[in-house]
Amino acid sequence: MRKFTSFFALVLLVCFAICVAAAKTSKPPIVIGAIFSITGDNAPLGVPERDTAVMLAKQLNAKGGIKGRPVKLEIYDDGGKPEQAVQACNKLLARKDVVAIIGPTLTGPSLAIAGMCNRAKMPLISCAASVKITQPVLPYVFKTAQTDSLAVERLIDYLKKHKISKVGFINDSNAFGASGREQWLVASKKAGIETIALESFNSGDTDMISQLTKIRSAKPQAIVCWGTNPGPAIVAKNMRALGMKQPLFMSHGVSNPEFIKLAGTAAEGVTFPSGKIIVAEAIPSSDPQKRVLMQYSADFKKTYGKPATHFGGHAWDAFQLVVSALEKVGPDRVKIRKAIEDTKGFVGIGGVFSFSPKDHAGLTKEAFVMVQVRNGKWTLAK
Amino acid sequence: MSVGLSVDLLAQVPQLVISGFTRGCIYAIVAVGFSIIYNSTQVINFAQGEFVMIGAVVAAVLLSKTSLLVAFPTAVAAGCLAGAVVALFVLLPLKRASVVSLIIITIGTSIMFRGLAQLLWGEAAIPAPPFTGVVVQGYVEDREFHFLGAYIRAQELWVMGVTALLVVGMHIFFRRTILGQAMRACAINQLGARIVGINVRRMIMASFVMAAGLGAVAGVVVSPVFYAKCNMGTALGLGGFCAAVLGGLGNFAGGVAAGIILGIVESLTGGLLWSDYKDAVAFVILLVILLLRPEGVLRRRAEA
Amino acid sequence: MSDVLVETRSVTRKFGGLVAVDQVDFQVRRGQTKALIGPNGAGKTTLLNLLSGLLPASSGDILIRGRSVVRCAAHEIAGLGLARTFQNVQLFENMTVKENVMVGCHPWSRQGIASGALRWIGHWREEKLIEEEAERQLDFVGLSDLADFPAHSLPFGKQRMLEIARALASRPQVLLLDEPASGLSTRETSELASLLRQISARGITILLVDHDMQFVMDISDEVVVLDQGKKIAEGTPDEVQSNPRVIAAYLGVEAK
Amino acid sequence: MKDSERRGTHTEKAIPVRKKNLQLLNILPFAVFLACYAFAPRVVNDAQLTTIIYIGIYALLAVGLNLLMGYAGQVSLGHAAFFGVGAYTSGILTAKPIANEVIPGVSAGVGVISAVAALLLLTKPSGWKLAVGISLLVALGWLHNLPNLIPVLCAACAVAVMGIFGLMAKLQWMRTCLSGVVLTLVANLSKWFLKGTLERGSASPWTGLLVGVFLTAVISYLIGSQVLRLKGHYLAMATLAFGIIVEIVFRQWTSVTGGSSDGIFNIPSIQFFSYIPGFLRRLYEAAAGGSVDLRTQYYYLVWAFVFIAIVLAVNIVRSRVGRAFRAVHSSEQAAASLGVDTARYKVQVFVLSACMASVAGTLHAHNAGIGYIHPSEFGFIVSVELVVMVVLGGMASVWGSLFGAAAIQTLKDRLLDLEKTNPEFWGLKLQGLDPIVFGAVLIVVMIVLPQGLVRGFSDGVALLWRSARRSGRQQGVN
Repeated sequence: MRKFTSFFALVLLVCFAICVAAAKTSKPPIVIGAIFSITGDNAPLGVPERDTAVMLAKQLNAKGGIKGRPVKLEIYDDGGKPEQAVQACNKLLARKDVVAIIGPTLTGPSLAIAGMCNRAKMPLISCAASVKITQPVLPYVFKTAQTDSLAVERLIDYLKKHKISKVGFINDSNAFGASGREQWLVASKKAGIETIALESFNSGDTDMISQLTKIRSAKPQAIVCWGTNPGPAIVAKNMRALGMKQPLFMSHGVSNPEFIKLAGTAAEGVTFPSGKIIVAEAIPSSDPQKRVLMQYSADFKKTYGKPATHFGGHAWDAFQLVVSALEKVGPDRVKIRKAIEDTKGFVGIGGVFSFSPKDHAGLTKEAFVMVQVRNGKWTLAK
Repeated sequence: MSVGLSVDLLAQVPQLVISGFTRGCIYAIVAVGFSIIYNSTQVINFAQGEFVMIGAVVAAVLLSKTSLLVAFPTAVAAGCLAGAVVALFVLLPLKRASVVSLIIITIGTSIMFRGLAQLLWGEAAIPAPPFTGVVVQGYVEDREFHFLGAYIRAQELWVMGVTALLVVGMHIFFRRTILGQAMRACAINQLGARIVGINVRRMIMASFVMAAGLGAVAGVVVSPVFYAKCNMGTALGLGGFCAAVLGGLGNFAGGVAAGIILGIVESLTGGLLWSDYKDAVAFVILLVILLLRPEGVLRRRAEA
Repeated sequence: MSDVLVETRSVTRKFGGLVAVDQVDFQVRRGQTKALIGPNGAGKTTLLNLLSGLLPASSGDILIRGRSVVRCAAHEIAGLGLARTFQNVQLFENMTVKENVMVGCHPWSRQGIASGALRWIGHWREEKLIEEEAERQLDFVGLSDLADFPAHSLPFGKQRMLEIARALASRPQVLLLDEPASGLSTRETSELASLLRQISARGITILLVDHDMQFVMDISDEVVVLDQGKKIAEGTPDEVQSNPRVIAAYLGVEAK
Repeated sequence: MKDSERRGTHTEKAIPVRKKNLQLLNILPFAVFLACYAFAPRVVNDAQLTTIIYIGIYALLAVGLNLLMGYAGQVSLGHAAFFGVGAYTSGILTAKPIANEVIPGVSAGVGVISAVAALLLLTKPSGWKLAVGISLLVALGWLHNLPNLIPVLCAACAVAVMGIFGLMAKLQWMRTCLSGVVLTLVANLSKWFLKGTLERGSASPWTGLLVGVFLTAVISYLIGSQVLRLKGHYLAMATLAFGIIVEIVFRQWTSVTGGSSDGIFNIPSIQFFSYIPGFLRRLYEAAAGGSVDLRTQYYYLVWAFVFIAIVLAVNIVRSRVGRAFRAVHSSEQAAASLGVDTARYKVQVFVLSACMASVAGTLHAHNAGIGYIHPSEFGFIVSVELVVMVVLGGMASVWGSLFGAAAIQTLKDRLLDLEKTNPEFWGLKLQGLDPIVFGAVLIVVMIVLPQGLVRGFSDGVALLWRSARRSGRQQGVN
């Protein structure tokens, strides 16, 4: 009987192999691959990115596509898992008609596939934040998300301006928060800001009282919380509950309307560096980004009935970069890469991008503005 | 690290104890749920934490639309329904299933519940208004009290109150009502119970529904304190299991005490020592208890 | 070497408040067939479990081949040449009949995991010995033509035989049999009796527990009677049968 | 038993396990396997090859876990931890420049872990003795860490302290001393090794593999020798707790593991074709029609390991020790009464399967062209997935595990494609289906086919075949 078993195991195995081989799809016109974290802990980041990309593709095709050829998006969900991103990336790499890949949403999956894309000469425009994606520069790997370090620097400028030198830092232990913590520790040291308490919480944690209590006892002048929802909202609420009056600073991880919904009145006064998208109206019209921001903001609101977020903006930038390269050089991966690298002064949602062979991130800290919550609304902080 | 414990830090203890107490209450209720099911079926139901999640999520979704009076019973009913579904899946193969397969089946159910909840309600955290709150700028805000240098929210009092009520209720149920005594009989000796005419299958079903209902109640009261999230169940379930083992599986009072202690210890560890490894505390305690006193934990079973 | 193979010295086992085995002393000598009898709950199976190391004794001493084994694990006791069967047959149901007996060869075989995984020469040599021994024992109990069937597919009587073959494969000096005749038909019981005589004739000492008086009296040289954990009598079958205490405690109730 | 009319009344329904004319089927799976192994890269594309590599890595894990769960009957819900230990050890040594300041801590830690394992292995202390022993060793490890103390002094100190402890605790004191020696030796060796690695920049992947296996063996021995005393639910929970603790360490120990933000990236691949004699390589390249790329090479490497693992597993299962494993599964009492040292064998199989997981981890870390590891790949969900693979393929079926791994990976692959098309069902966007599907698979397989798909399927076919043959024979008679 055991021999039967082993024999049939193999028969089934072969059947499966045939199934894998049999599934093939037809060829669409110009295909752009995309990998986002549509499910998992980081879905609040990935979903707006997906929505933005879908919306832009639809708009583009309505206008007649690129030189008459429509664009088709192949969007995979990596669930925030590097391995799943690798699988998705491989599927895209195996197709001859994919001209570039936008995404993944997160640093881990981006790092996991960066080497692969580079080797396969497939332009990859990541929507993740970590510096490590583009440092050292891989010829085919770009990113549009503002690097954490820029956000940190922007925040530190602000702190210095307000003469805050003793800070309690708390971060989400997910990828976003851990990366922020790393950047914070480097940059704050350089700027002479002392981190007198350093704590973390888990994405699944339901209250942060113990961490905040510990921070409170260190008596910082301000508290910086680096994470994505719902953690920061809980931090804000718990701080309120604990009667902590220090100013609360956060990261661009909370620059979505969900944060205000979750934190309620506790969100009042929270200040953070953010892409300009959420304060598009308040941006002075002299700003080169103003027009693009207003346009995207209005389009997104119209299509999905919810305000645009700055994560969606990363996908906007990535998509438009690829499209503008396509318009210039046509569907050729090598030329697209070159075209993106040569892009200068590209006005996007995340900022004004200028790439070079040495800089594949293309942004400066001017991409960030400091935003403050007042009366349940985003406003520019002074 | 402990060298750095300052007087300031120690002054935070009341606050930590209170917030740990709230979490501990949930562990306690989950632990009681584990014990109820364990007593009647000798099964560790890995899906126990998911009942809390179902209660919390359903309540949070409904609370934004309707009043508490509608949301509370609906959420508890949803939890009970989930309990009945698990019972059916565990009951069906119960006769010849080994411990391993029971573990796997309940893990399967747990994963499935989480997946379904994610599909239905999404991944994002869902805020729920507190039971008794004040409306400030369009948001329902919780009342806060000052107590021994610590802040305590009204909702936390709700959690503690409801826990106390449930524990007392359970005690009375198992001592004073016929159904409760029948369930205890099943726990002590299934064959004997069958002989005196107790429908064991029905009792098992009842215990699952009850454990699930308890979990769902916990979920409802806690959803305004924590946010309701589809992945909240695993951590609460595992914490509850630790409490159940610490208190002695099948022992309600022990489970409740252990749950509260565990909640407080976690909170103190996070607050005074290392918040990075706070989540590992429950598991380290569990491992140590299992390893140091396996015979102590197991003896009850050997003699039963 | 001493003539006494198994000896207990006031061995006691308590379960909570219940004293299952109470200060029992007895000896089993080489070559003997000895029976432990007693009414239900007399502590016979508990005593066997104590002897084979499956339960630790609460107090007292157990000597096997002159060595104290109260602190030994079951497998060490088996290594001293003591094999047993179980009241409710405990076969390895996930294996074939032959593999069951091959497990029995464990105490005298030596090849470790590396040898098995890499198939060293020692493995083949020993595997052959094990297989031969298994076939010999299966042949002895008359199961050789069922060797390749899954153990759980055997009828109950044959499962008992298989368990005995498995125990014999360990080349024991003492064989403990826990109710070997329970659940067997009359014919099977008489077959079992003749089998046990053959085993005894091979020089293997047998200690058995059973309820079937005729069977017990038929094959044993000496009988120990337990009642409520205490030894109340010991002697040849005839002596025991005529012992008034035994009749009062046991035979008086159940004798036909 | 001579009565032929009674024989086989029960056994008629049962199928004899071994028949001489089925001997061919013994070798056939290996032959088919090798044939597929050699020619697969020629018929699949790159994406499929990646999937097949992943299948290989998980097959390695599943085969190991099956030895533990299917054959020896011990549940592990923390197996991904060992997968992670292998991956991280190798990843750290080969890709993450080891920071100078963590070296003393890490080496002392490795030393202490090894010494505790040695203490357990040599003296089997229990209760408070173990606790005291561990605390002593931890203290000695810390002492060892002090920069201005010379190793020799530390060694003497360790031996003396452990020796005195051994005498006082009535443990075999010579052996207890030895655990002090192990501490000093391992701590110094690993310090020297880590420093060397730091100077050279990185270690070879093969070193990573070996160190990973060594560490895993030590850790799994430590944990296994304690945890495996537990049974059923308690064992499951203890392994689960262990797995989660390890995952938390991977996430939080950022200075060594890269934490959960970056993980470890740019881990070099293993180029093993360069070890093959030139003419053989050219021969193969001629047959394959060109040079063999990195992925294909890696495919050959991974599946070579899978092949070795399967051969070893099949051999073990059909040996004295393998029978003992299965005996432990079926009845620990009976096994012990037949002289099987159940505790020892349980630990043995635990360590073995952990080591297989560690090898799989190393292979995962060095995966050609990816070279990336992240804590999320070694969490509780992964452990559960491994259990699903074993259950799906069938407990106690080595080839079944291979099938289980293939089935789950293929399923994931299909789900990835399914979700890409953004399907809707009653207004619900079907996304993140993995948990639902895995949960359902677990439940259905456990209830309907507790033997696993392969066994269930083959039993069914065997039954059909036999009844067909019987009816054919009857027709022939008629």
